Amino acid sequence: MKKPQLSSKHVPLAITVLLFVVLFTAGAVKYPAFLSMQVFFNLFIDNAYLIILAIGMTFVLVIGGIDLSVGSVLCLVCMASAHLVENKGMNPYAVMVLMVLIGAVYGLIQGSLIQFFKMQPFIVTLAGLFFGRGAAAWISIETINITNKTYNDIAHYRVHLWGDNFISIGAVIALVVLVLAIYIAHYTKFGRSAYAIGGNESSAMLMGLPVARTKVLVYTLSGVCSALAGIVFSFYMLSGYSLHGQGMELDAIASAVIGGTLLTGGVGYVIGSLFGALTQGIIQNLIMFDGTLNSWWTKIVIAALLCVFIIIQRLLVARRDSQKAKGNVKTAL
Amino acid sequence: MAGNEPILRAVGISKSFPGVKALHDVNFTLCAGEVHCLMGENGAGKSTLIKVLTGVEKIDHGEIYLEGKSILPKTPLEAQAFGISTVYQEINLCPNLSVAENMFIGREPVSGCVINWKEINKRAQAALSKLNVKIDVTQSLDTYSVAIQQMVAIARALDVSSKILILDEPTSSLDRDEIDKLFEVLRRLKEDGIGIIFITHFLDQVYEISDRITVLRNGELVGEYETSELPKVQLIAKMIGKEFDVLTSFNKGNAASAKGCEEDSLCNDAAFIKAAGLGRQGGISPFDLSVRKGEVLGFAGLLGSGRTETARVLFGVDKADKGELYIKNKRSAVASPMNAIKNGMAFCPEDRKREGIMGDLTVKENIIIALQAKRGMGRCISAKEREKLADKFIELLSIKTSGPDQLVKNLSGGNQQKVILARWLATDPELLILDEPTRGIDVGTKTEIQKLVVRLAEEEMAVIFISSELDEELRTCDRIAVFRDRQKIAEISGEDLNQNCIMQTIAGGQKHA
Amino acid sequence: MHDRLKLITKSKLFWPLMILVLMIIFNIIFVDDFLSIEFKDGHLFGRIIDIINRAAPLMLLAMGMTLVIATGGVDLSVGSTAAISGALVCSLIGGNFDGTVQNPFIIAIIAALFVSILAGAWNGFLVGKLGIQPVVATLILYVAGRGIAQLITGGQIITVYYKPYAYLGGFAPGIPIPFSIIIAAVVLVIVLLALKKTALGLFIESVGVNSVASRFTGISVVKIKFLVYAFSGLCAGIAGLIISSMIRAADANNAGLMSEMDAILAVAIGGTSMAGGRFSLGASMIGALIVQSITTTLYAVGVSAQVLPLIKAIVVIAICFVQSEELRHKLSGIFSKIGGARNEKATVKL
Amino acid sequence: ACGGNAKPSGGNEAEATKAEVKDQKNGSGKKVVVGFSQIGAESEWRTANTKSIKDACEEAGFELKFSDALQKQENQIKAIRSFIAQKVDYIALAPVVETGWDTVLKEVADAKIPLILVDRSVKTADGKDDLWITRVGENFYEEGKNLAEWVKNNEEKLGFKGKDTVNVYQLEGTVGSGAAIDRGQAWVDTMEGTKFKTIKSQTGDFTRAKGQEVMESWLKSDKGKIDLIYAHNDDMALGAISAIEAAGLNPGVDIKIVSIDGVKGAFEAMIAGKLNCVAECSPLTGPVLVQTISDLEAGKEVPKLTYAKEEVFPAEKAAEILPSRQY
Ligand SMILES: Nc1ncnc2c1ncn2[C@@H]1O[C@H](COP(=O)(O)OP(=O)(O)OP(=O)(O)O)[C@@H](O)[C@H]1O
Ligand SMILES: Nc1ncnc2c1ncn2[C@@H]1O[C@H](COP(=O)(O)OP(=O)(O)OP(=O)(O)O)[C@@H](O)[C@H]1O
Ligand SMILES: [Mg+2]
Ligand SMILES: [Mg+2]
Repeated sequence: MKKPQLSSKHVPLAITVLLFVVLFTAGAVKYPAFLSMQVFFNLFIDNAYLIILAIGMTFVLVIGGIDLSVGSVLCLVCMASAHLVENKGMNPYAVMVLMVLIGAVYGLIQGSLIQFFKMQPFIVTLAGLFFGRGAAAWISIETINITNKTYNDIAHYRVHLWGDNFISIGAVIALVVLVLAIYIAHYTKFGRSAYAIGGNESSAMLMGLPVARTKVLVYTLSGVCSALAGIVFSFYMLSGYSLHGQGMELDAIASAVIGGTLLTGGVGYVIGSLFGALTQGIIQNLIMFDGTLNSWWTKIVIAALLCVFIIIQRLLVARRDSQKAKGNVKTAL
Repeated sequence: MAGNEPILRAVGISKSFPGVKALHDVNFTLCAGEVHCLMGENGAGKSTLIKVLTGVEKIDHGEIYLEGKSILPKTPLEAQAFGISTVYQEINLCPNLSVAENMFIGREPVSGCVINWKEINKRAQAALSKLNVKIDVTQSLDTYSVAIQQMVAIARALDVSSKILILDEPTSSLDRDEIDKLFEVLRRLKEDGIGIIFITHFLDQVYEISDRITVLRNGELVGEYETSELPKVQLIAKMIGKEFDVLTSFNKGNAASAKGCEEDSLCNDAAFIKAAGLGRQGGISPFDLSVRKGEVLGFAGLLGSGRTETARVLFGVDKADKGELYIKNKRSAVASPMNAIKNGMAFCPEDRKREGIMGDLTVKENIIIALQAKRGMGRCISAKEREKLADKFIELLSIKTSGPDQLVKNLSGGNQQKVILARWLATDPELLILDEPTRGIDVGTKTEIQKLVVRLAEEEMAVIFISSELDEELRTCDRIAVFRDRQKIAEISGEDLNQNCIMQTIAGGQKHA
Repeated sequence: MHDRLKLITKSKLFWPLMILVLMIIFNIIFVDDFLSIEFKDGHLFGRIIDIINRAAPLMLLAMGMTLVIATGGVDLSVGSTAAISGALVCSLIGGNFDGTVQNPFIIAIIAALFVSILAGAWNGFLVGKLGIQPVVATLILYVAGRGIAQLITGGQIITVYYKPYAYLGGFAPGIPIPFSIIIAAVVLVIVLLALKKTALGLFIESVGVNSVASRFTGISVVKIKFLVYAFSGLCAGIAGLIISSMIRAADANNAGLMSEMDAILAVAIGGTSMAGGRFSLGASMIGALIVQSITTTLYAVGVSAQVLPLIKAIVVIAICFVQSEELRHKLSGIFSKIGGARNEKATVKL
Repeated sequence: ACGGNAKPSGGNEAEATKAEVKDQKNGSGKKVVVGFSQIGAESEWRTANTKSIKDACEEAGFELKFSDALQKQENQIKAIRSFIAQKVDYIALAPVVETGWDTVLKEVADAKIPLILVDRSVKTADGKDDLWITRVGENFYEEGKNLAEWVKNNEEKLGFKGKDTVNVYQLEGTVGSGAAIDRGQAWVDTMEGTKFKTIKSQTGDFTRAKGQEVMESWLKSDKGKIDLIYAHNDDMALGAISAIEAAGLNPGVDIKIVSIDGVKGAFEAMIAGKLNCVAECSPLTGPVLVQTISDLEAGKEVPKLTYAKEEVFPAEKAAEILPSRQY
């Protein structure tokens, strides 16, 4: 995306996109119905929340952190909005704004614990994971159905594209978040500081970057993304339930990593995370179109495809690195 | 020479770390338009003073005045805002960002509300070309060598600089050309009235560039001197606290090289290690090389000429894809460092932060770890033996530490280097490869290390000594292999072993070196 | 005296132990008969015994996890591996109603442990050899593991009626304390001995601190990583045996569910950094006991299981707080300099 | 589910749109394609359910597109979207939860694909049930009621004859699940005013391990008070049995146990005398589903709700029935 640099750094991303296209083509060859525009758009509709989570996660991973709480924040937001809209009769839009605020505060607290008390991100956000789920269960252990008209209207609204094709409001939100995130990551000082921190935190500090502020803000951003994803998810499911989004943090991390983000920090692409999420979606889709797999084979095949994907990506990147070493011998001085 | 009004004044600065008093009641004054050298042995507290001045470390006691106003920067960001820009010891940039971005991050030019990448790249290119560095600034920093990274760090600081420029050992991995260029720029800045603090262990550079010198010893101020009034020998005396005669104390000269360097190195049967056509695609072109026991072989060449690559291939860090390697006349495939160590080799790498120290382990553990690896996992070195080894080497190399159980990351840069050296000496190797072992090491210890190398050679160890300082090589080596463009181009020994000849060879006899 | 006190509070074990003591005190006050231990049918019976018994699998998982985390990795697949191991051993012993076995017990155990080691080795291969990031590498088996376990059991919950099988996770005849804790203790002792008698511990820490430098010093980073993941697999396998033996059945779907998170939690409470490096097995064991006693306490005081995560979260954060050097710094800063400026310490190592 | 609130209102309402649906499909005479979105394979019961449907479809010559949702609703929604994209003839759905299906079911309706619910029911926002044609399932409420009735009627056999009150401890299913709600409610309704008093209720998440852990805790805190365990499924009962044995008591004798489902393990426990009674919850809905689809294909009317046949099995019948069990 960053125009001046279509350099070797983007190769892992290119590989992901390529593999995605290969998977899609394979699906299209095997199942003719696969090759419809709507199947492609469904990927966005069905994975909108995951895309948003993965985007937030990308920023966290870029600074070398991790956020395990995203799935349960999503769940908490779903549950809280269902509760507020249904049982308390609050205005839906006010609820949505409130949810984004809750997400922000959630992230802010986690970020502050990590930054100012030097706690480990893994542990703090693991506690955040437990907390969110516990809080959701505390609001209600039973499912709360969202019958509110506004929510239902938004959920059923179809943004028509050409032909019969359409996407949902959730998908639109995801795309807007995507564009914003690309802008933040590559064209703002905040975004670049995040990358610098991931590259080398003490260097970033010595270069005079606002390390503490950036780190806390990144966790806040992730909290906001989780809340947005939660709102999108509540459109998608029209209910709050304390087991919603279980294990989704790992899906989000997997999306980011498949998209070329390194957990060690400093390297990551928002657009890659989009493809990471879509790749997982397409793997699921392939399995559904096949429709013959046993329950357990479903799990095994998902994992195997994921594995193949990750290994191919890894090998291609490794090869690229060694080739770079071979070809890139230019004397500088 | 100097003597403008003071721009920065630090009064009564004290700073302690657990177990160490790094600075004690130190005064320091920097004037506008001067280059002020900060001198002292490893661990004297130079870097700590810089860190305290720029808000990296919290100050215990003391005050800092900038242009007469009391300031107390709490973060480097604040220091930057006060107009102090700094290049810290070791390169502190972000390897994952592009060269251009590293230079402008934190102060990117913005047009509208987006960062103007075109502008950044253009300005970065311009700033680097002032230092004679012509590279693709859009590539990420980690694709370049240490030297270039150092140049980038300097270029960044120069570009940021407004009132004060601080350089902590900026020249440790630069070669002559680059240093000249840097000094040229520094002189220009000086004329513009900028105050410059300069830390280095190269005495020649001190006398070449500086106006005044402040000497620290063991965290205390020894004094402040006009450079022109302080002879070199006295400066050293002040640094180490006793009389010391560098130039006469040690000079190996060419005496030892009479040991038959004339022989064809390839058919040398006494060779400990012999490489025939060894090479690695993209790393180093095939080369022949042999090192005998009791011989010091130097590698000379410009930056990126392939010296480190050669060492890495010999040690099995990178796998050779061509040629053969003989150890004690037996063909052996050195496929990994472990393999090499088992074959009696040791390799003290050039990038100590990344490839050398294990920051969170103690000095003791860092010293014994290679020996332990050599013995294998099963044969554990006993606690007593560990203690003994650690004490021995702390003493031998005079490593400044509060004890063998101090974490290595808390040592000063030079002392970390010594720990790594100790690590390898502990393995009692037959071939010791030293890649820039004296980088960031003070004069006294530097000489000690050179002496040590010679002594080790006398004790029948084979040594490969890589250094960017030619006179250091000349002083210690029996033979010098010259590299250029990732190719071994010559081997010099005997009569020809002098500065001139080597420079000529490096330059390829064409242009000036 | 003061110095000694300082030394004690500095020890890695101190804070985890304090928390455990606190939990016990809480239990003594709020849970009836918490301390009472009876002697029934030749073995001990009581709440404390329950906690220890149930903590045994978690302790085993935490042992493997500690070493993995010390190398700077993490193993998300332990729960799945435990499920595989349980599934395999049950299907090999078979669900014969008359209590006979289809294959010898010992063969079944060996096979299950072998497969668990294999699973760990696979993780080790991905992480060590291919250089895939640990979270993702182990995620693969995390997803696939339960599928594999179900494949083995054919989607059934195989109930084992073979008597000795129940010993593993319960009581063996003639031994008054739970057999599971004996297993855990034996494994722990073996590991501690291995760490003490060989340089393994040092190598693991050095890989965790700086793997590049470790390679340069001749440590086979790949081998060490491979080893710790394989060991983690083995631990998960043993834990799987105990878990399935407790219910005398292979529940491929639920055996060891979420236990990877509990194991990580235990390690973290023990104070081992997720970034790798220094580790303490003892502290992780105490961490495991803490995590288990939170759960057991909640059941005992009758709190709904749904808010369990909430309580866990609060306890974890509280523990992190008391262990936080930074907090102590800040507090002492506030006390010594009341009204003093915000002292944000920038710890930067150059 | 079909618990107290959503009682089936008679099973024979006609479906108006059915006829035209059928016309579109049967033109070419090709294989009938059925898309089936299953919850997962979280229990033995579930795998038996899956197997039943697969086998029945195969026998009937339908092409089955099977999709396992791994216990996640979002996966089921995705599966349904993909069925729409694949233009299957019928969609069968075993919903993991009751709510949140409106959007996707409307898409199904728009695509004019008849939808059949399997197992549990669905609640829509407007409370209408016109988004699906029929439901083939089991009746959780009825199961709980049958079991409670059996307990009430067999006091003597259970040895509660002389007692003034019987202390019941309830092992609940996953909190909030339809099965747990209905089975719990049925017990409360049936036992109202009798001497059976529920003392404690704790969730065991439908799993053996949790059931065991909860039981262990009760055995310490309520020593000697426990008369009867009512477990919402067999797995929790089996877990409780091992906890009771570990405490040195005789399950089924010292503490009576009843549960719901009727998996193999439960029958074996009954034969061993450790479990007193099981109310069946039949997973064998495959044939019913196939029958329904065939009826629709033939243009026949189908009832809005069909239940699988379910019975109550006391311990003494276990041995004779076990060999004939399919799961
Ligand atoms: N973070 C720290 N914790 C503990 N001790 C420290 C820390 N930083 C520096 N020290 C100690 O302070 C003393 C001064 O170190 P400093 O880095 O200032 O030395 P230096 O003069 O820059 O040496 P060199 O030339 O080797 O870089 C050393 O003894 C060092 O061990
Ligand atoms: N001009 C360059 N452009 C890109 N990479 C370079 C360049 N010069 C060196 N490198 C990289 O830096 C590393 C060190 O290079 P090399 O081993 O050739 O240096 P050297 O001769 O040891 O010199 P020095 O250690 O003084 O930098 C190599 O891995 C090489 O890939
Ligand atoms: Mg220094
Ligand atoms: Mg070099």
